[in-house]
Amino acid sequence: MFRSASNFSDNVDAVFLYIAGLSLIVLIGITVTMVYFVIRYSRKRNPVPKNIEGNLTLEILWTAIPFLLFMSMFYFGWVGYKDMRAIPADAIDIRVTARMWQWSFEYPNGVKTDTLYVPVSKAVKVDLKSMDVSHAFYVPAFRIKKDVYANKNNNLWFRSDKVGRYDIACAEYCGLNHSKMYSAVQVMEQKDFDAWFAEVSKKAGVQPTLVLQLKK
Amino acid sequence: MSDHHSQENVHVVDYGKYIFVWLSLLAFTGITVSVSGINLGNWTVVIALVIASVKSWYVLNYFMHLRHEDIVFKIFISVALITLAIFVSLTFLDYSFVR
Amino acid sequence: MSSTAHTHVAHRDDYGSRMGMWLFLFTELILFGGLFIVYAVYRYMHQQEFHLAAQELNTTIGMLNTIILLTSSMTAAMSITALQKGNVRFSMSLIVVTILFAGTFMVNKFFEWSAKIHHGIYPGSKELVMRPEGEILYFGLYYVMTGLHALHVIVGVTIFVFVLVFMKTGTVNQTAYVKLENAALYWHLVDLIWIFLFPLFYLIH
Amino acid sequence: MVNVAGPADKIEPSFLEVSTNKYKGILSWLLTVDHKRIGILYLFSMMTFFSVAVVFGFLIRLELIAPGRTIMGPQMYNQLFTLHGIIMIFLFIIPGLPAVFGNFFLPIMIGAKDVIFPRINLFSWYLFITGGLIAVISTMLPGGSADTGWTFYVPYSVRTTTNVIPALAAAFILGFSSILTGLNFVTTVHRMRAPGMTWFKMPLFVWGLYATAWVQILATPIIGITLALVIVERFLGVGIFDPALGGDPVLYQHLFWIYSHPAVYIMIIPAMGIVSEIIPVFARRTIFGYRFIAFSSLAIALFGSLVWAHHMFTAGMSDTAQFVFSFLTYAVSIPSAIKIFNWVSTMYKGSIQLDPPFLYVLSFIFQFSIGGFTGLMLGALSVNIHLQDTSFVVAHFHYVMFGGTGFGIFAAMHYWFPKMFGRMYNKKVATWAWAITTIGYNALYFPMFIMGYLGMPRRYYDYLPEFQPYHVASTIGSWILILGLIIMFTNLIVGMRRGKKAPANPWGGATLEWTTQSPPILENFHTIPTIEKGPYDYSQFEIPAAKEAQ
Repeated sequence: MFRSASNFSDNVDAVFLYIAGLSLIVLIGITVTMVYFVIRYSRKRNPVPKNIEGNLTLEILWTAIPFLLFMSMFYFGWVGYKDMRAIPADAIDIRVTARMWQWSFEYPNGVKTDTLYVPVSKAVKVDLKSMDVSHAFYVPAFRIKKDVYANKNNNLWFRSDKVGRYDIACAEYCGLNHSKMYSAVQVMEQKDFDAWFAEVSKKAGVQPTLVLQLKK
Repeated sequence: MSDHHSQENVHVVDYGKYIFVWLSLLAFTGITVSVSGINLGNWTVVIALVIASVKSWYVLNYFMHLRHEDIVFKIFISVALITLAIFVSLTFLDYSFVR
Repeated sequence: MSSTAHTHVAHRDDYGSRMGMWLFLFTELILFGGLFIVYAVYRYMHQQEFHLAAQELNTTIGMLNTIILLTSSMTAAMSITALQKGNVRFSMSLIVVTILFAGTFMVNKFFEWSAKIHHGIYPGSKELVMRPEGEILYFGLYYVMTGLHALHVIVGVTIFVFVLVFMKTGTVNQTAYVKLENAALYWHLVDLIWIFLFPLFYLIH
Repeated sequence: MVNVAGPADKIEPSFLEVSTNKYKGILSWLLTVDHKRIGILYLFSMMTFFSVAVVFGFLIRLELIAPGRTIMGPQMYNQLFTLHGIIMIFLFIIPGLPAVFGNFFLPIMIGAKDVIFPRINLFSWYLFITGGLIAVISTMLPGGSADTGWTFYVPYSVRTTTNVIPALAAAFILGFSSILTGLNFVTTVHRMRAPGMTWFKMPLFVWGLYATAWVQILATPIIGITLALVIVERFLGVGIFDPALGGDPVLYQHLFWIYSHPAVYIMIIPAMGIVSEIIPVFARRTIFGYRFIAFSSLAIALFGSLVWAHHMFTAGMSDTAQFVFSFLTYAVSIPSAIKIFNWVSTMYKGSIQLDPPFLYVLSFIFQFSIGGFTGLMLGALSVNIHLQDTSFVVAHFHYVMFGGTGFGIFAAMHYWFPKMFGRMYNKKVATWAWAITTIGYNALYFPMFIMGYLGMPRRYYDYLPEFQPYHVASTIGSWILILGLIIMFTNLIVGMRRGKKAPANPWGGATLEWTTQSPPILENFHTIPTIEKGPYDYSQFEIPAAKEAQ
């Protein structure tokens, strides 16, 4: 169930593990110190307390060190995010329409589907549009998500490296069947995708091209 | 306890001063209306807001007696105005750049 | 239970009262500030349409109302001076004048709104929904912001009426006038907000 | 602290017996202007709302124990999580510490007779009750209660057929109740401090409340006007946020979070104040880094107002905004980190007594740290994209709000209980309740982190079967937690009625409230005290009286 299947997944997981690892170390540090103090300086063992007003060096240290660590977290998060925004020029452009409570996908030549079929290792750009309230396009296995609005053109891109079927969920609360608003990305080998695309295009009576058709 | 002088000295402002301030405010109103007729592009709204700010400065200082109040009051109102300015400018971080 | 009626909170703190009032005014300021944020964002997004829509407002009425409010602010401020000088009757008449100005403001507002509504420009009207998005937003904000301001005018008048009663009974007098000061502060805020509303809605050319 | 109020051995009629008005019985409470009585009015009304919302939370968890329909339909579920959120946020956590314990203790801790505007104080309680009642009544109207989530996002909140307007109106009114409390506290702290009570002799709880009060005054009006705009939009069809009329739903989110993010700090800063009060008392030494803790409260209040858009990283904001808001989010974590390090250092070389309030503080530090650390994960842009709107976020804010503030409230209840009611609860039972609550709490929320990272979106009535083990663990945790809560509250209520009489200073605290009798007299002090020492000076103290009470 927990798969990483896009060009972003590994980086997101790595940044997450970096922050989680650091956090865990500090959390254990804080907890162990706290429990140690509670035991070592209990009323029984240490009946006479010692007043310590503070320590400037310590204050500076525990302001500066977290600051540096936080900046590194910020930096890695930002770098990863910048990749998500750098949409390759040759990406296949697919329009995604969200409505209560389903997804539909439209390919550049006008073919419409209710599952997102994409070729493996190819950049795919999705343009998001809602027909009613706000939704969010979320593919957990790809670590990508974007809100979908009625009059705002949001988009995102991904490149999936592993053939397979991955869930698309709606992540912005949208009413009664919000939790049923699932669809899927089907990542196919290039030749399988070509064959599938030729077939659906033929059925729809259009050319199987992934270049945007100019409307007449 | 820096601010514990509950019955502070009373400031009685002359009627004349109020009339002077009122006349200035009317003058600024006239200016803002006549300037708005000139097309200055994006500067129109800037000028309108600057004049409005000058007018508010008069109202705050004279009508609302801010100039006779303690420094605490002035700090307070700066805090409130800065907060509002921050809300506006951070919101525009989103809108004034490519979304 | 022994219920001794204590003289709870005996000492008077005019300074504290004014401080509380100012803090309250900040909340009003930020309340309108939220609307100004909405206004700024939409004006930024729809500059042309805001310009077009603003042509339809009556600048003369707007200017007249600006002058009325500025004058009423002056009379409100003067009423404090009058009371400080011990001139209770004069102070009260200045408040009455302030209230009358407020009434005139509202009458103007009434005519202005009815003219707009008469032309079919009101929220949800067929005429308005047909228009471009920016104009719908402009008029939406126009009604909300001037409407909320008008509500504040009404509240201000109510406060002044209370102060008049207090002056009549002597609760507010030459030595204890913080209630009048606070009422006037509120009224000046109403004026302040109008100082910004006027150019932002009436003077976009 | 010197100048103990009145003769120590003679107990005088307390505020519980002496009224500020001529009425007896319930009216003497409903018309009271005594800050302590108003605090208790808040306490009981808040706890009532809390219990209701806990039941809603219990039902939500029960529904989620298995995929598909378990005990209710999706509509009911959506309404329940909405109500759970509205009540917990607006009727429990936001008023929780300032209105209950702030009202009761702020004046005493600065050596004042009352707050500066006692009648406005009572009025704000009535606003609170009115808001609460409107929220309750809206559930009974035809159409049902709101199903928008507590965030009321447009356009859904404009389109749904449920009773959104009453819910919005309730939140609006509650906002003004909160503003009035804040206004009262700022002015009280400026005007009513006892002679000698300089800014840096104020207890840290007062610092926390002061910082909070500013946020209440300056941020709350934004949500007021925003919710009012949604009401107007729904009611009159004015085009403001609805995209069908050209509006921008993202602008609504901006305005909503401009308040609602600082609101998080309205909730947490006073709780941090409580922790700073409790640790020195039970460690019997002065707080470590007083000024750093005091200033970090102000810093959190300031920075906390600058980070709201980190709730909107998937909304499609400009990259500049994403960059700045992510950066500022990390900036706001620093003062919180400073506080945690100072608290732990305060235990160093202390003489620690493990009484119930202190135990709750230990849980607070642990759980709030987890909440803070997971906040760091959410602050990283690329990770946030994945985690936004998943149950990871739900777990994160429950760790801050409940594991932090909630446990702060429990700590405060156990700490100040003897002062408020003049009696003591059973400490052994309280310790058991603490242990059960802490275990149940972590069992309830920790699994949500895991399933959130695995891709479980929030506000889901139904879910994929693969998430079930985590949901089962979480639901079982909810049962343990509720068991702990029941024991805790029963113990406190029994203590209130039948507990042992408590001395004036059962824990040996050094702040001013412990120099008054338990419960305090009507105007707190016979003579307004003069302050010469800092708030956590234990050099004069003997072994605390708590020893005998055991």
